[in-house]
Amino acid sequence: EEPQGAPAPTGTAGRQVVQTPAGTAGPTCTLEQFGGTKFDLKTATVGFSQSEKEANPFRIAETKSIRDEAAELGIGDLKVTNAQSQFSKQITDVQQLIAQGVQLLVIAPLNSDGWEPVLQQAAAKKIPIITVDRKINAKPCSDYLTFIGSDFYEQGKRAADRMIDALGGKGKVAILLGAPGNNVTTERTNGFKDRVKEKAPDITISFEQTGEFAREKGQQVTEQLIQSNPDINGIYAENDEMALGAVTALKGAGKEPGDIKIVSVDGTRSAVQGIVDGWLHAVIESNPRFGPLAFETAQKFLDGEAIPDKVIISDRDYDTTNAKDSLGEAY
Amino acid sequence: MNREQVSRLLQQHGAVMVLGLLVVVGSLAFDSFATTANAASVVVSSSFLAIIAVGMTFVIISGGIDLSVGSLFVLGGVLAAYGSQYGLLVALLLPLAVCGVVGLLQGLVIARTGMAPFIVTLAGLLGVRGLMLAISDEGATTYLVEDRAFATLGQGEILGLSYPVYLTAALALLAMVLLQRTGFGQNVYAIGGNEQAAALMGVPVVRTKVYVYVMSGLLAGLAGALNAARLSSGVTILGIGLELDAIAAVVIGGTLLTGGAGGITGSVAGVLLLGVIQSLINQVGNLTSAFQQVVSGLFLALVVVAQRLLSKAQRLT
Amino acid sequence: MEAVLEARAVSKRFPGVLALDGVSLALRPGEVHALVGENGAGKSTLIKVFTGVYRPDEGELRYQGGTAAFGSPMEAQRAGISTIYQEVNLVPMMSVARNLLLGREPRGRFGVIDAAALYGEAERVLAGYGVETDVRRPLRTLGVGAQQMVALARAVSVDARVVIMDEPTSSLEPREVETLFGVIRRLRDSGIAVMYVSHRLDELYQVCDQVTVLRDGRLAHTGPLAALDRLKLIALMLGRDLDEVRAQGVTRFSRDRHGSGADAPVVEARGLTRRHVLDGVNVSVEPGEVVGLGGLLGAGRTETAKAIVGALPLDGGQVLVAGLPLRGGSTAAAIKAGVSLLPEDRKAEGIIPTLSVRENIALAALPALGRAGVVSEAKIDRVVEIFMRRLRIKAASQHQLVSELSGGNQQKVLLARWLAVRPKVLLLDEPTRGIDVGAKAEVQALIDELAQEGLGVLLISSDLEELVEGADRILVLREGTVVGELSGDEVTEERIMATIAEQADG
Amino acid sequence: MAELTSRGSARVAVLKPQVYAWVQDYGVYAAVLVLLLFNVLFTPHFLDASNFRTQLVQVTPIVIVSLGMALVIGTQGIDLSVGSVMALAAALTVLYLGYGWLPAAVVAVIGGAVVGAAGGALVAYVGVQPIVATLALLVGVRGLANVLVPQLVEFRNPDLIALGSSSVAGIPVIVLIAAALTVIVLFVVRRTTFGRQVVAIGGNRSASELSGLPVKRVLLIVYVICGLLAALAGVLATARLQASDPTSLGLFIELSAITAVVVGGTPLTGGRIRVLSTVMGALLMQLLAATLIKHNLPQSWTQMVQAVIILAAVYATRKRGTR
Ligand SMILES: Nc1ncnc2c1ncn2[C@@H]1O[C@H](COP(=O)(O)OP(=O)(O)OP(=O)(O)O)[C@@H](O)[C@H]1O
Ligand SMILES: Nc1ncnc2c1ncn2[C@@H]1O[C@H](COP(=O)(O)OP(=O)(O)OP(=O)(O)O)[C@@H](O)[C@H]1O
Ligand SMILES: [Mg+2]
Ligand SMILES: [Mg+2]
Repeated sequence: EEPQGAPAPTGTAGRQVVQTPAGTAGPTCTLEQFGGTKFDLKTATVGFSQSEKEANPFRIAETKSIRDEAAELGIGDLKVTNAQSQFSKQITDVQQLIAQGVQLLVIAPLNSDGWEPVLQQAAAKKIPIITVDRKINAKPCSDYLTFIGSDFYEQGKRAADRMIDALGGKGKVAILLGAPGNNVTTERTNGFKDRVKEKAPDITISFEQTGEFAREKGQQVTEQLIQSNPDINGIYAENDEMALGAVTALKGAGKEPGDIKIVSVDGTRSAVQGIVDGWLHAVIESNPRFGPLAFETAQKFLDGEAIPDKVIISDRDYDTTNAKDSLGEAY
Repeated sequence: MNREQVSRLLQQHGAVMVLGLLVVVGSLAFDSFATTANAASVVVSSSFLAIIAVGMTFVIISGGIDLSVGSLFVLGGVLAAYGSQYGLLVALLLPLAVCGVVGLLQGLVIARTGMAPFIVTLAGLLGVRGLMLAISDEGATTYLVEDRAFATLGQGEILGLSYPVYLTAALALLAMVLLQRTGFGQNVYAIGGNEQAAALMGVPVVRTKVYVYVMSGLLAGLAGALNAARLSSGVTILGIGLELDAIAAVVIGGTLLTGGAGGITGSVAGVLLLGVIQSLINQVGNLTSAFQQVVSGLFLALVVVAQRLLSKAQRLT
Repeated sequence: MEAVLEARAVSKRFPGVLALDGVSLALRPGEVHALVGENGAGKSTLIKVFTGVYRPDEGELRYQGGTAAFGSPMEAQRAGISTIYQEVNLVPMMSVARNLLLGREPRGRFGVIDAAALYGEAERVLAGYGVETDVRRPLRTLGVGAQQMVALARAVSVDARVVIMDEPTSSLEPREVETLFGVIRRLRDSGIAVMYVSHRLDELYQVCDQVTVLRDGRLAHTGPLAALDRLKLIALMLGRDLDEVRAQGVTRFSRDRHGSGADAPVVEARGLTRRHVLDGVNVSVEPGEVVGLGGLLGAGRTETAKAIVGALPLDGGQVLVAGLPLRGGSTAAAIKAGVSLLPEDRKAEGIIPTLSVRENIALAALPALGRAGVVSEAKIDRVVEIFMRRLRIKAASQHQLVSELSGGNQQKVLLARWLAVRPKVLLLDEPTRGIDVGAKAEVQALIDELAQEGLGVLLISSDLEELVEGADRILVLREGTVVGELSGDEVTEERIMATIAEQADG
Repeated sequence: MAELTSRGSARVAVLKPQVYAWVQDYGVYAAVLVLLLFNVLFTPHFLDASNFRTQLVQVTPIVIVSLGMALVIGTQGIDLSVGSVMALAAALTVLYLGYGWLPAAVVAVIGGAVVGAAGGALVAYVGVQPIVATLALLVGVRGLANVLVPQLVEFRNPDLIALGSSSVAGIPVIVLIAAALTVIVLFVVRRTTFGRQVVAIGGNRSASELSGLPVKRVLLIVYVICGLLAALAGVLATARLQASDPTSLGLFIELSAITAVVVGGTPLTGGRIRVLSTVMGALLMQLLAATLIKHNLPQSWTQMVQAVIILAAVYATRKRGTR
């Protein structure tokens, strides 16, 4: 039995691409503006605060990418903490990293708000903070350096586009929401709904229930959903795991691939395989490989270059046209 | 001091001793552990759990349990952040009022109907989180703290420690006096030790129980409000599983879950123990998240076994 | 004189039982009123009705000339009715002092409890009742008797008009009983009404003026005690003919000696030692012999019995059953070898309150009452039926919860539990505590009968009369050591007292 | 005459407590009926056979876990580690799937038993309070499961998938397994010496000790059984999911299981175990969750309604004091 979903391949496959080339638009930040002092990244102590357990493809690939790139660059002292999905713990983790004397912080925030105490401490010590995958609601270039990541709202909109395509602009759609209270959930939901309202008023969103980003929950909710709403045409899952749970539920209910169009976000290997198998209609990528871009940005900053206040990466779409060929790049 | 007194002290302060031991071991093993900055971060981050644990101590000594504190904590934070647009007073009073009322309702149900506290407060856990989601647009809205004075309450510092630490210390002291030196405290012990007897001895059982749950609710709300002040926002994803941390801290501190025995010092030591364990795991640095969990589970088991053996040894002498 | 507390035609019903049926009783200031009756007659229930624990279904309560309806024991207590309940009702984990003064702690500055004054006051109060102990230690570390004294001191030291005592002497030593009587007389002389429940008839005649007899929840008699002699009182309680009672006598122990004295001991304990508690205790019991253990409170009798069945970890010593050493620390092993203990504290160590009478009786014998771990209801039926009949256990049915039975019947259920395992030796710790005369006689007769059949019995009792009449041989314990052995003609109350006193003085 | 009236009123007085007792004993059944009725009236497609199959299949893991939890609660204990044990079982299953599904399932169940033994030993022999002993396991064992299988692993073993999705006579296999386990546990509680000893220990531990019951051994076995059942639930849930997901499988199931047990009328104070009512309790909670999802209530409402229903159910089954 060959277990699926082995760790993401290293190398340049699936590397993040910046959407807006650096320095073309928006405010920028230099070392001078920030008020920091230059140091050598190789000999520096760098802290990385991960938000969730490395137990799903996204987090595994993210942490691995940071660690690999640090090793690649010869950064000797990388300290990694994991908040195990507890926001209070993440705040403490970062504070303890600061206490351990880190000079650069890379943070994958669990939540966008509530970073006040950390930002104060870091600002007092002039420690540059790069947040990855989720934003922090604060002032770039003073509270933190910059944000590197995807635009979740945009992801929702793109998912809506694919759904509208799939249904030909009309039908009934169900949403499998992420964990309640999570910024990602909120933005992916809003993006999707806004787009549907704007472009396809004939699509009704008749059902939204949380699947808490987990496969089992996605399966259970979908089972209930298709039983009492057999007329549903499409399912928008806010991450791949829930989409795959939905697939299991559809299989169990005797549906055929394509009966119900599923669009999801993330781009894990299993999901892309799901497109190949015909169960998923499309997947919007959310690329977790932040290592190279994060350290590149840090190096540029230390070299005195101007850094944009946000570095939005360009995520791909997977669908039947490219799924088979892209399997190797999915994480 | 005779032998018996020494051993009694040992048992009552088992958690303090294990804490001391852990700190010594940690300092020897890691250079960056015993720094003031690290100590401060442990103490500051522990203070919110400590406030909750103080309330939980009363509940557990009275023979009950309160599973709703995690939800009240997050509700308190959201309400405080929401209220802060109307100024400091509202920011403080709104969460206290709501959480106090929730505690009051739970207390009334428990004391009046004789339903198990575990299940009543489990319903509280669900219901309060539901309420929190309802007022924050299913968790999508994060209210930001508007009032500077209120934010200062959570962020201001004296001697490198933020205000909540001092407030926690003051509350703990007050709680100790309340527990040991007032009729209310005696009633709490009596009810937990033997509820039927307490009733026959003239203890106002219903009233005391209600007070205990109100207190627990108030303290959880206060901790949430202070935390919101510290974070400058009413974060909606907090507090999941916090009740278990609080219970663990109280029990590690030597309070019996069956009620009737225990104290505040132990609970505070228990909270610090949990904080120190976390900090030690962070010091190790390169454990994967899964290993971190294994290690903290083992630590927890070790601590309770050590604590238990200490108290057993005491009974034999 | 006007009654201070009065029940008029009070009835109280429990599922399946009419515990009180139109009972009227008047309690006057300055009198000591005895309330007697068989187990389950309704004494404790009546008391609980008086003190607001239960509300009567019918009838009326009057207190100090007006109708009274106490919502809770607290209200009754506030109004001046102070009660010592049958089961010690204090908080075991709290310190002695805090138990004693709960709700009346001396206050210092800011209304905060003054700890020093608290302990001082507690020591002073308890000294008046002959209890000398560290008032800071948890109550549970005290023996049952001392706990009872604390409860008594607590009840009496509040400002009360009525003091109700439900079997206060059942776990007291003779000396403590004297102290108690002193207290009662003092209360009476100061115009307080005292209600006194006891199964020990001698005591009633020592302190009581009035008597009320309950039988099956109904009033059987009320009037001056002096007008009734002992036999008449018993006849009233049992509802039997005077002649019948006279013919059978009061204690049911036969006067002949059991055991040949030549047999090898069936159980023999050698040098039982546990720091601060037991110090080299030697005990042996022959088949068919009843060995008594005498001594004052805290002498270590309970501990000796517990040590024999392996329920008390020992520092030294050995127990042999039929010559073979018993594995220490295992009650199961002792029971298997044929040694069983009827514990002293019925509530804490005896009954399983959540289970029925039937299940309580069958508990220890379960492994024998089935095959391959599956219980046989038929076998249980047989055993339960036999013992409920033989011990005359009074219950609505065998499926009634044991916690709903009266104290005496609970004790019989426990006896049945032990007899069901067919032990070779039975250690009985206060087997007749809280049992009415009728049941007491039955139990005593049973002990006799069992001994005749070859069972070895170790009898622990604070009732000297029972000890003397029941035992063939008596070991006197003091501070964890055997200080004397009496046998044959030496077995008299005087000699036991003398042995204890002699050693205590020396 | 007086005799007669007193007997007559006695009958009335006896009748009322009987109604109470009935509600107390069968309140859960009534609540399930009410909820069913509501759904029949207001939920589209509720009476489809597929719907009942869905509900039964989804409730299976909770039922199995609750059975073990009921035993533990009967001894006055509690086991918080069941969810983590499910995760461990999921991890072990997929690790050993190479040897075939049965050996893998056996290893998983043994793993659960070992965790149960660890918790039981802490409780019975060291004397740690159940809630903390099993809390340590809750944290540690989930970590262990994640160390063994760091992320969700899909499998294609047809036998295991069949276990999770095939039916016999229209009834899913896993539901049949749960039913069989219920019967077994019912038998153990009602008819075996062990079952009686469990409740006796929960009712009064020191009395049980003095009655020669092997208290520590019984406690240990109870926790082992609970771990074993949780592991089995983990294997079945894994089979159904067609993937091993140690990260989120069984999260918070301990609370659902405890709720099911208590709503079923088993007191947390021990000394009593109600097996069938526990199953009913689990069904009630499942049906409630399904109703709320099918009617598309937002999460906030779902949680508040659940809170109210739990309170109402437990209120109905609570023990009434005599006054
Ligand atoms: N809570 C209860 N539920 C049901 N029946 C009860 C309850 N309490 C007492 N009874 C029943 O009421 C009757 C009277 O009991 P009570 O305890 O008053 O007897 P008592 O005279 O005090 O006996 P004893 O001398 O053994 O203490 C008994 O038949 C008993 O089984
Ligand atoms: N009043 C007391 N003060 C201090 N210690 C006590 C007191 N009563 C009991 N103890 C402790 O308990 C031990 C044994 O007490 P216990 O009452 O069980 O003995 P006992 O001879 O069985 O008396 P009882 O007549 O109550 O059955 C003593 O050795 C002592 O340590
Ligand atoms: Mg009585
Ligand atoms: Mg004794």
